[in-house]
Amino acid sequence: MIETTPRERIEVLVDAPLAPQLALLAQAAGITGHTLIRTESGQGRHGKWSEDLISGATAKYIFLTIANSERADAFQEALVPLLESHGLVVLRSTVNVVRPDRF
Amino acid sequence: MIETTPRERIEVLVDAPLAPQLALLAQAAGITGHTLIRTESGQGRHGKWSEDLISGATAKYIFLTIANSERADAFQEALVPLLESHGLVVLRSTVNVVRPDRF
Amino acid sequence: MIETTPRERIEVLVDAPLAPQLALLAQAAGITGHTLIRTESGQGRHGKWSEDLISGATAKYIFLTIANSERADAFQEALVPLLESHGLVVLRSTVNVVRPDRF
Amino acid sequence: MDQLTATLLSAPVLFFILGGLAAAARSDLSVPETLAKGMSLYLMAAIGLKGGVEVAKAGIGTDLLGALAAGLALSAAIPFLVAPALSRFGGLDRINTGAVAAHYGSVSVVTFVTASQIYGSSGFAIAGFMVAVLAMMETPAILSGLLIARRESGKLISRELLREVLFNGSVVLLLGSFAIGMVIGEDGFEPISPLFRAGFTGVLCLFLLDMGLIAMRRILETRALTLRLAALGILFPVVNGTLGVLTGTLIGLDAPSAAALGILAASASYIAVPAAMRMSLPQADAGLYLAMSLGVTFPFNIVFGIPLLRGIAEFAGALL
Amino acid sequence: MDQLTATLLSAPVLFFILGGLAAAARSDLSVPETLAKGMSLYLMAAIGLKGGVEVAKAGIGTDLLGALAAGLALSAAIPFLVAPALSRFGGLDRINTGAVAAHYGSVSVVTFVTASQIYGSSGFAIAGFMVAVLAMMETPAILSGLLIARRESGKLISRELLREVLFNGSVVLLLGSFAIGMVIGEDGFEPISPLFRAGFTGVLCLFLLDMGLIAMRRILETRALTLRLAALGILFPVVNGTLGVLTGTLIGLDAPSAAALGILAASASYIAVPAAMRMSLPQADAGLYLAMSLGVTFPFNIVFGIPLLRGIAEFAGALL
Amino acid sequence: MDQLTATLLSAPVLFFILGGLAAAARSDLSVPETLAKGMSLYLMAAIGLKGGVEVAKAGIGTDLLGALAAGLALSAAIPFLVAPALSRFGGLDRINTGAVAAHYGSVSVVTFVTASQIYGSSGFAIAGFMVAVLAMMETPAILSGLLIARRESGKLISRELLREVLFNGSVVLLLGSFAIGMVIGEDGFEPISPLFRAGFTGVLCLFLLDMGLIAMRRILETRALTLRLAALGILFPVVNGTLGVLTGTLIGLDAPSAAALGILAASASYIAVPAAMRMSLPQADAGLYLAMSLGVTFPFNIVFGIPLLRGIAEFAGALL
Ligand SMILES: Nc1ncnc2c1ncn2[C@@H]1O[C@H](COP(=O)(O)O)[C@@H](O)[C@H]1O
Ligand SMILES: Nc1ncnc2c1ncn2[C@@H]1O[C@H](COP(=O)(O)O)[C@@H](O)[C@H]1O
Ligand SMILES: Nc1ncnc2c1ncn2[C@@H]1O[C@H](COP(=O)(O)O)[C@@H](O)[C@H]1O
Ligand code: NA
Ligand code: NA
Ligand code: NA
Repeated sequence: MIETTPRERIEVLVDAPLAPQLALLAQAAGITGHTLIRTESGQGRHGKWSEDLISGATAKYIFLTIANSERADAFQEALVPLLESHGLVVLRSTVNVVRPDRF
Repeated sequence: MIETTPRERIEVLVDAPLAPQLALLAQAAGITGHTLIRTESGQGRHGKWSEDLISGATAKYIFLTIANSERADAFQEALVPLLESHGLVVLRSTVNVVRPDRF
Repeated sequence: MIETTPRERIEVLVDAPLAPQLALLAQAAGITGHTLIRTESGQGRHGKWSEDLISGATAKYIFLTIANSERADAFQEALVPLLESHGLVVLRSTVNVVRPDRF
Repeated sequence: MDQLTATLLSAPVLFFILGGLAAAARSDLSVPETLAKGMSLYLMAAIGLKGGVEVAKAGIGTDLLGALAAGLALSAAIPFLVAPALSRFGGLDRINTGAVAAHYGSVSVVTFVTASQIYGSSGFAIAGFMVAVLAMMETPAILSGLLIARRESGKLISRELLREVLFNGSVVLLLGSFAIGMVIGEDGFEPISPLFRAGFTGVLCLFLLDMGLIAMRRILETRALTLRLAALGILFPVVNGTLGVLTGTLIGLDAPSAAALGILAASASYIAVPAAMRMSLPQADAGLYLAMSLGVTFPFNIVFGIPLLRGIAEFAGALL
Repeated sequence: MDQLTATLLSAPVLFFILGGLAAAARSDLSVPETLAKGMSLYLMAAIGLKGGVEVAKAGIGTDLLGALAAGLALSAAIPFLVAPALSRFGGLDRINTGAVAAHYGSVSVVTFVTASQIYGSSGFAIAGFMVAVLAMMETPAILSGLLIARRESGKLISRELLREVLFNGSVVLLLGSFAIGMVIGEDGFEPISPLFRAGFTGVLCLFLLDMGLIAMRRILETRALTLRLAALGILFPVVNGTLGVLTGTLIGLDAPSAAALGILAASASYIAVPAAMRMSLPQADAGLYLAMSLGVTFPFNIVFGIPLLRGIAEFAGALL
Repeated sequence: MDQLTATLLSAPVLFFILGGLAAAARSDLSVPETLAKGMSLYLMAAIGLKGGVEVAKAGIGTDLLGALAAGLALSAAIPFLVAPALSRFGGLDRINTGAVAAHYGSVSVVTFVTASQIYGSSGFAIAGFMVAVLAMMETPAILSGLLIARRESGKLISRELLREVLFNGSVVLLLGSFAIGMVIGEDGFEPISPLFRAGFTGVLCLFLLDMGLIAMRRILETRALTLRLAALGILFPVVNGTLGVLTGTLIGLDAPSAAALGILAASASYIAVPAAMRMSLPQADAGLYLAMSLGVTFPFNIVFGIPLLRGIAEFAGALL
């Protein structure tokens, strides 16, 4: 059997124009990689949104990053001031990865 | 360290034209938010599908919602009659969230 | 309450041109279904990438498949030789599903 | 025979065949879905505008009312006509019968558009008001299909479904552009004519290239299509098309417009109806109704139906 | 009144109204976002090229410098003009005031494009160099809006933001195409004129169809828009537009170009500014500023502002 | 020099430069991928159709066979010519050498299209059949590249790969449109000529705008490109292009067609080959081959290669 190691999976729902800022924060926390996942639309306490290429203001991505728990903590800490102002939804869980030294 | 609280993550693979119905069911279960994630294609026992904007009939989304376990149960209960008829794939797991009162 | 059963969730970040190969490997491992999720862009040790329909060479998908642990093991085993050459990111976790016989 | 050759050798149909061949050779040629959707919107706006502009020139006349009534009747009735064949000869259950039947009662915009381009290019010009008939026939069949699928059920139509039937995107775009065409007339159309008239046939070529790819892939990937159902997918356009032509001739339409009514009756929806069926009859097999309508009937109509129904219309017109 | 009728009966405005009606009827008609973005790029390239080609023919003249200075001043000043109304009458907090104000200082490319099409089609031709003014007015308002939002803050402008202001995609495309138009001149424009000149009005129709859908959906779905703010969304274009027309007349522009400066002052951004605000003032409510700019001011300008400001410009021109 | 100026001042090349400058200034200007893909399909269909229509007029002649054979030979041979430089001077391992070499053996459709537009607009008209040569040269180099990458390996070609080589989307679309053009001829082309002929140069402008953005961003973001490899990315088109021109002249092509064969030899693929390499040689660095082909060779050819190879062709033609 292949050996797998637990790592932290952080997913952040973020406005498209703010995604680059998250990448910088992740980098500052020592995280080397991320993937942006496409969304189509959504609904929350602030109403509905959907993809919007004209104004570019209301589209959102899911920012996915895998990291060890130390870096994940640092990244999550860095997100705190943005939670309210940027309207982020932050999810954290554990996944098993194969080449753990990458993350 | 930031305090996180476990919540239920429910993901439902659903045909695009049926996604609004899921949103109504989630609302009825007291869930306030959801996000639709874009897919490209897939394969299952009923054959292959891929995005399809012309007929709009065979595209699918992943309906993602985070809720406390009570509401998640209610939502999942409401999905039961649709499982077979709508060909849903329903996944449930636990994630840690930051501002738990939102969900 | 609805009965749910744990199953393995495997997600593989894969280059678009290689996704069909993963589907074949999954099938060989006895897995009947999968879903491709769209991504927008990403960053890792090999630099940045983003969706690319002109050359079709640098777009990526998330290949999502749910399987019982036996099949998941077989599939993951089959991925080993590709990890390095195809630059895959493989994530594995557990989810609860409703109609477990499907997976 | 001449008509068949002329159809086969026109650029749009050749691109359709190219798409079919490419898909059959399992080429990776593909047109992004978004562009296909855009071309489909364009074709609807263009055909609507051109129809409206023509009506602004020629006046409405009493023909329109008769044609609208005939179209409405055909769209509502055809599902009931084809349902017995689908369930008895095709072996479909009630729900799939209703879903497939709804597709045949409704219409294919691109089949109409292709016919109007091919007919028009040889001087066999469909009347402008037929666009209104096209729009009118889009959605009534949805109700008939639902009636067939769940005859007992009390609550047939949800508010959501009614909105789908009345304000379906393609109905709104077709009728809206038609109305705009009538308002602006030939003069107001002039500044937009380079896009909507001159560009029309070229866009149709690219769209049919994609439709060829899609139709052939549907056939190759389908699991649900039996030989019997495929045979029905060819029989229906012939029978319904003939019915449409005869109806058109009897209510006094000229030959091209009677042929167009035949095309509408013969064609099966792949835009308005599939999404509505997915919503209202989710248990029905989408692979099946798309394989029949897109994979079998659409190609048959583009290649054979267009010349055939013209022939019937000319023959029927001569008899009267 | 004649002007209003002419505007209302032009194909682009009719498509805009069709989109609005379709959204109001909750039709599922929609244009994929990608295509809307593509049409928006096309319209900017086309308007830039045409402006540049005209300048190549007519020469730049001293008018351009005056118009550029006036545009810059209007874009920078209007946010400060509208801010008090937004905060006192509209009840917005400082951050939302700044974000909304920035939108009104900036401009809407499509309002300008529609005006130039409608004016031009009745011989009331805007000077080519006004495209440069359009580009010039896109982003200065962003800085004014930020100043309003966080007067105290020391570090107003990040390098990232400065790049957004100077090299914003639409600014680059407008100015770049304008420059290309000047370089290639009428002769070099000829091979690309079928796409960029002949196709122009038709694409504008399809784009406005989508804008009608978007604007109406914004209004229907907004939660943040109060009646007072909606009233401001109508008042602002009238006041700012009049200010723009008068400024243009005073600096010696001919009536069509003064009207165009009025259109620029009256219109509110929905491309360059929203994304910049999302980045720089994420706390501001995007639903609010898009509802005001896209949902209220844009439709008002397209339907009423265009004929109104022409009237004012003709009147003011006659006075001088 | 005149040729260079003419190239530099043509609208398509100016848009390419605008894209490059915008990306260099890190502007957020961008064209959605889907639209770029759509324009690429359009350009291939248009160039194929126009070539076919011309052949329908002019006849095929024996030139075509010679040109096809020369093209095939060049596409298959060039990878072996460039491989030693890539591995010895460029320092690439065997796999990357094979992957990059395959790109240089294959061709860039848009380089050909741009050349044919620029040449044609000054009366230096490439023969219609060169489109067939273009299609022919797309994929053979893939096999050569694989041979270089894994000389030992027994199982060189999977069925999947063979299909990619024979029925690659761009090959099918080019040859298919070429065949359609031959079938419909000038008369059948007339109704679609507004889209495919009149719209052509304009679309090319917008596509090259995007290519400028993409090429410059590739260069700015690449990590794999060394100075030596960049130098090879400029040397290869000069050497291969000259080889192509001379071959064309020797087999008796007229100067424009010999120059076109030079363009084909000089250009490097960025459509058919990258995807095939990602599939067959996933270990190779996609960032590297795209940086060389899109970031270095493509811009060099658009700006310098097109006038240069014309000059060489005119010189060589005069010598014979
Ligand atoms: N419970 C939830 N589950 C999934 N996504 C959510 C949830 N709540 C909010 N979201 C997403 O976050 C966005 C912003 O949420 P809100 O700030 O509540 O409007 C929504 O539009 C949704 O896309
Ligand atoms: N830690 C990570 N979290 C999420 N995605 C990652 C991570 N590392 C790499 N990736 C994704 O995998 C791709 C290839 O990674 P690499 O091989 O490190 O360049 C990246 O471009 C990202 O899209
Ligand atoms: N094991 C699986 N893992 C991930 N997605 C699946 C799986 N099985 C089915 N699906 C998705 O659900 C869709 C419908 O499945 P089915 O009803 O089996 O045809 C498929 O087309 C896939 O997109
Ligand atoms: Na029908
Ligand atoms: Na303004
Ligand atoms: Na080459």
